[in-house]
Amino acid sequence: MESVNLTADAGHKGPSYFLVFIILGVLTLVEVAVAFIAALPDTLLILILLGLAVWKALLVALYYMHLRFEPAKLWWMVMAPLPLGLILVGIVLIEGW
Amino acid sequence: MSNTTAAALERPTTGPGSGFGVYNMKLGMWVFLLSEVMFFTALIGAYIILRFTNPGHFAEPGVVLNVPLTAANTFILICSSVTMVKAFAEIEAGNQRGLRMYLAATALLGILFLGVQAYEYSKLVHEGFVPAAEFYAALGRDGAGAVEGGPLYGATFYTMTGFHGAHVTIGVLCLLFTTVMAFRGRYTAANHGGVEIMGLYWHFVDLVWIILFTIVYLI
Amino acid sequence: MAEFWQLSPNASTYGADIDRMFYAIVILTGVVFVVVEVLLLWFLIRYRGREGRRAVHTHGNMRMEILWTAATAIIVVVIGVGSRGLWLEIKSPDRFPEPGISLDVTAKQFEWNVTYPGADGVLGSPDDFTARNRFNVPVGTPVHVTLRAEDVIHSFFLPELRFKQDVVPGMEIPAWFEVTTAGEYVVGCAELCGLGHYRMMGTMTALDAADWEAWYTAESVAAAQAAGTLNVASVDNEGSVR
Amino acid sequence: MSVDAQAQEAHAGAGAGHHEEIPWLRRYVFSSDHKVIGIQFLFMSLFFLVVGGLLAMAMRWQIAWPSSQEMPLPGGGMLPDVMVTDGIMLPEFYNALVTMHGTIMVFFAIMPLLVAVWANYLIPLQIGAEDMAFPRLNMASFWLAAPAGILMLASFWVVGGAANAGWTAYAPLSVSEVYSGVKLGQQLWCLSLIILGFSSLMGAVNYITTVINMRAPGLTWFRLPLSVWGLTVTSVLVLLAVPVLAGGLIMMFFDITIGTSFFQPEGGGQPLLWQHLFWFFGHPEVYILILPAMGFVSDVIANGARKPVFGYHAMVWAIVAIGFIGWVVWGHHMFMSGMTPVLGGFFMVSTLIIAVPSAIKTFNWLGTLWGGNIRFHTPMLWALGFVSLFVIGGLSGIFLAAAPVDIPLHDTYFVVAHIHYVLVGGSLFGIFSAITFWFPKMFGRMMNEGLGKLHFALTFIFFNATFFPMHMLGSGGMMRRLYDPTQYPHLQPQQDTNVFITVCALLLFASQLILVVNFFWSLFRGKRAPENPWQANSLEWSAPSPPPHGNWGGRLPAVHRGPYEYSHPERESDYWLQTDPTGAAPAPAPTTSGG
Ligand code: HEA
Ligand code: HEA
Ligand code: CUA
Ligand SMILES: [Cu+2]
Repeated sequence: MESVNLTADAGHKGPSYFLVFIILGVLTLVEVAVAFIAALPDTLLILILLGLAVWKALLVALYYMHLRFEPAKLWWMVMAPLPLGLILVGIVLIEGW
Repeated sequence: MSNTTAAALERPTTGPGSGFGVYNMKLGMWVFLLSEVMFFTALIGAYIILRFTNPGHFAEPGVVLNVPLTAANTFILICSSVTMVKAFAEIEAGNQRGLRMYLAATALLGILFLGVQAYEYSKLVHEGFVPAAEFYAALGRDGAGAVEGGPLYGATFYTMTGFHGAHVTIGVLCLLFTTVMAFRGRYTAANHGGVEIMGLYWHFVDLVWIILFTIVYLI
Repeated sequence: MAEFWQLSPNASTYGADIDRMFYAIVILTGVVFVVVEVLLLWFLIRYRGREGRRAVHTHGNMRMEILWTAATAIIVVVIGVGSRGLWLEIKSPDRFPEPGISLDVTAKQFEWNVTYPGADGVLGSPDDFTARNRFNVPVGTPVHVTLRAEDVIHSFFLPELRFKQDVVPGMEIPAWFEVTTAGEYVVGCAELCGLGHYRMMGTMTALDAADWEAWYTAESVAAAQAAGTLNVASVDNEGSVR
Repeated sequence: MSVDAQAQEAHAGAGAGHHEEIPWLRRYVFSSDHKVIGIQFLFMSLFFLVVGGLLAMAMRWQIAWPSSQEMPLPGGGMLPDVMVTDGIMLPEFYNALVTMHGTIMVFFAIMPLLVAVWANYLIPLQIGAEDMAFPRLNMASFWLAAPAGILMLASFWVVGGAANAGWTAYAPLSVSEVYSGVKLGQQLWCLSLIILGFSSLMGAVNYITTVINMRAPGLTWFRLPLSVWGLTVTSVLVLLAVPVLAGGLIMMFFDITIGTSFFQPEGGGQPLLWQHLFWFFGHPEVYILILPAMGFVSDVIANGARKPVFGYHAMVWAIVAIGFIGWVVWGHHMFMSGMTPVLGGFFMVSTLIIAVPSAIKTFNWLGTLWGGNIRFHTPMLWALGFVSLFVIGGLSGIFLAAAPVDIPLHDTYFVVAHIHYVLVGGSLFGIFSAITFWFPKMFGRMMNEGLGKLHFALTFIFFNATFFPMHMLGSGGMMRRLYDPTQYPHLQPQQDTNVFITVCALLLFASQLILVVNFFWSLFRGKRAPENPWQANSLEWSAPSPPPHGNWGGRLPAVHRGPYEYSHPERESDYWLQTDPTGAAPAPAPTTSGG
């Protein structure tokens, strides 16, 4: 069993955990504000909200789950199922049109 | 095999034939999380499709669901994520006290989240927001009742948030276990895989909630 | 077992195209099948193990591999291109031909109800009339059907017409066919729909123009009388209700 | 190294040298040794194979002699009146038989026989690991599968009987007691499959982690036997497909149990949504049911032909490609469902494309045979049978994939013929090949070759006699799931064919007795097996037969080359173990690229 040095990523660069936390909090506020205050067309609103959600999700995955600091192979493996989800939802949506 | 030297079971960590350079438990957790992605894709996908084809069953954001309350709850979960990652950072630095404190805080925040969700559920049910038309009569909500939307709204809402809640519950139980282990001094600066994979799971649950919050409450 | 890889006689317009496609695939896959099995048998005999012989040590042959990959790809593209147009022609609502008559087909456990527009030529009016399990259609003109189900999924299946379409509760599915030959045709249900699935059977009779006219007029008049919407003048003037 | 990792290593290492110390219960029942778990799965799934076969026999009897007083179902009198009344099978029971036959065969017989049995048994041995990455998770996987199976069987005896909406459980029939007459049975069906899904997921996580991280020194990705490749890609498919089914099953369970309306149109739900979810899982599932078999067959054919696998890299990429394209073809099961025709066109094209990697596989098997020095041992016969029959099943798939041609063929016996050619002629033949090939390794005894060959010959003949005529029934318009085909006038002339099929099916089933006899006789009385009875190359053949706990006596094998270096010109013997440090420089192609 190979031993991996867990402390390797201790000194990683990038925003501190606390900064990420602040950004997440602010983004949440922005989301709620956008959803209720802004008088935007529906499609645009949905796109903005989804964009914000994906942004937040990425922050969590990249920094809190350390994906940014993992070997590239792991990174690719994790990305693999995402297209599948899009295919499923996308095609069934076309169907419901 | 008990008389084996460790060297005999050593595998190369780099070069041809080596693995991903990630220890088994962590790799296994990631692999497992991939299947979780597909599970939530099925639930969220069903929701999107049903909502898309039956807009009449659903209400505008904020009409039925209590967005401020849930936004606060989202914030609680985000806080629990930062405490979780802090716990990990503390043990990486070898700080047992920090580890214990942050783990316990994470578990508490998780419980708080569940509490708020339980409160939200009970209020919604009282208002007549239920997953099936069968319950309408019992709640005095026949046809055009108190709440907007049709049975699909409740069904998809409770299924998605309920299964997320179930994940949080499991997470809290594991967190409590990890906390106990931390108090028993199981983890060290060099040896804290347990904390790391706990963190992976917990952050994933947070991540799912971020998506759910937007899709279910805000859109 | 007389019908070796053979469909029953066809009785619809696009059925002939489907059959042609079917036999084209029979031939294409037949060739592939024979090639594979003959090579297999030949190698088994030719290279059967014997004492003192040694197998050729090779890891492959790029040229051959590209060859058979490309050959398969070409066959497959041919089949795909050939089928796609036909498929859309049959199933795509915007390509349906102008209807000679439009019917409603409603499926429920375990019967087929076919509704005719009646004297006014409009479905959903009081003078519509409905036939259960046995119904007639005209030959030589496109018949449009709108398929609905009241309970579970059924599948409207006319083997001799090469027609099949699932009937889904909550959906209205348009489809069409045009019969080429007068006669009686089987109507089956091709989707498991409960304990009576096996006996959800009907008979469709295709009538040629004269028979159809006579039958349809008589039925329409009867239905209109029953509904009290009969307009005697129109029948007298045109000699037909349609 | 993490504590958990260390704990596991200690666990894997514990007690290998002194077997006696592991109590009987922990050694054979609640064992975490991958070999024991593999064998447990083997016995469980063979049991379900017999059950599924018996259900098929009851179905065939009814089809040949529908509701006949002269030919009552043998043993039908022993069944309760809700199944068989006065010797006449009830239609709802027939539907339950079809459903349970499909479900049990797919989920409880073939899937575990291919994946759980061989992934557990072979992966650690073929990659030179001492055990799985997570041995206890592995044990849990078995102990979830077994109760799931019991739950599924139990549903026959509950009120309303077993699920009867087909193995595809199309809603709203499946979710409505009013329409199907079944409630509890369908609920148990959902629960059982959810539990089994958990078990499969645990397995998949385990296999993937193990293959990625625990390969022996020197074992690069492109030195892996194709069995491991097949099993790995399969595990990825399981990992990503099963949760989608689980999601669908949960919604179905809610629809039945608390009256939600995900799939019920009355409440705004969509019947087609279930079909999409089911087939999004279902099509990858059918590749789950063939890819491992393709791997085993490649190993066996190379061994029998005494040649390296022809185009090893292409074989690997073909497996990956099939696994990949398999995600975008599910709509070919829904051509007639009322789905938008434009999508039908898309799915038709993507489906046809799968023929290309399948062609690579087929022709590379032929290429492997070419120029060989072929030994016809029993596993080899099954492998050759696999190739010849899989091609038939695959080519009949092309008919179904061409959407316009699928119009007359959908939901007829043509489809039944297709699925049995790929699932019996393909998967099951592959399984028989694997069982006969690795039996000596598993149990340390040889199987009887004479009986094995007889079993193969009879199975091959009766299999074709049973299922080939179904193509004709189907193109003649005989629908699936038909309790009594004689009701339809256009099917009456075909009834003789149905009787013929049933007779052959009964003979097919009877022929399996030879395997049962051979299996159990060899288990206790067979000749002692040497370490490497087939003179094969891959790692498992360097371990004792059967391998001890820990497999390698505490020392990982070092790997020097790919698994298919048969008949190397610079060597006298015609095989060359992967672990053999002697001999020429590393052989060309398959070993060069690293992983
Ligand atoms: C092991 C399982 C397995 C496998 C491997 C396959 C493989 C394939 N299947 Fe099959 N299929 C099932 C199991 C399987 N199937 C089951 C269980 C069902 C029914 C489910 C139900 O409704 O109950 C089904 C149903 C099914 C349908 C739906 C039919 C209907 O309901 O109307 C279709 C339609 O496209 C289809 C197509 C194919 C194709 C194109 C392949 C291809 O992968 C085949 C590729 C292989 C070859 C083509 C042969 C080898 C290639 C060559 C020799 C090269 C030369 C070839 C050409 C030039 C064409 N299958
Ligand atoms: C997955 C694999 C699989 C297997 C192996 C089989 C095997 C058989 N199947 Fe079936 N079948 C399906 C999967 C399978 N089937 C599916 C998915 C359906 C669709 C269901 C649906 O419509 O919902 C179906 C449907 C189906 C139908 C259509 C029913 C209908 O639509 O009305 C018929 C009809 O003849 C049939 C017959 C048979 C027969 C005669 C066998 C014979 O091959 C059986 C012979 C018996 C055996 C091969 C087992 C013998 C036991 C052993 C060899 C074990 C030895 C034991 C030890 C060593 C201990 N099957
Ligand atoms: Cu209606 Cu089958
Ligand atoms: Cu498929």
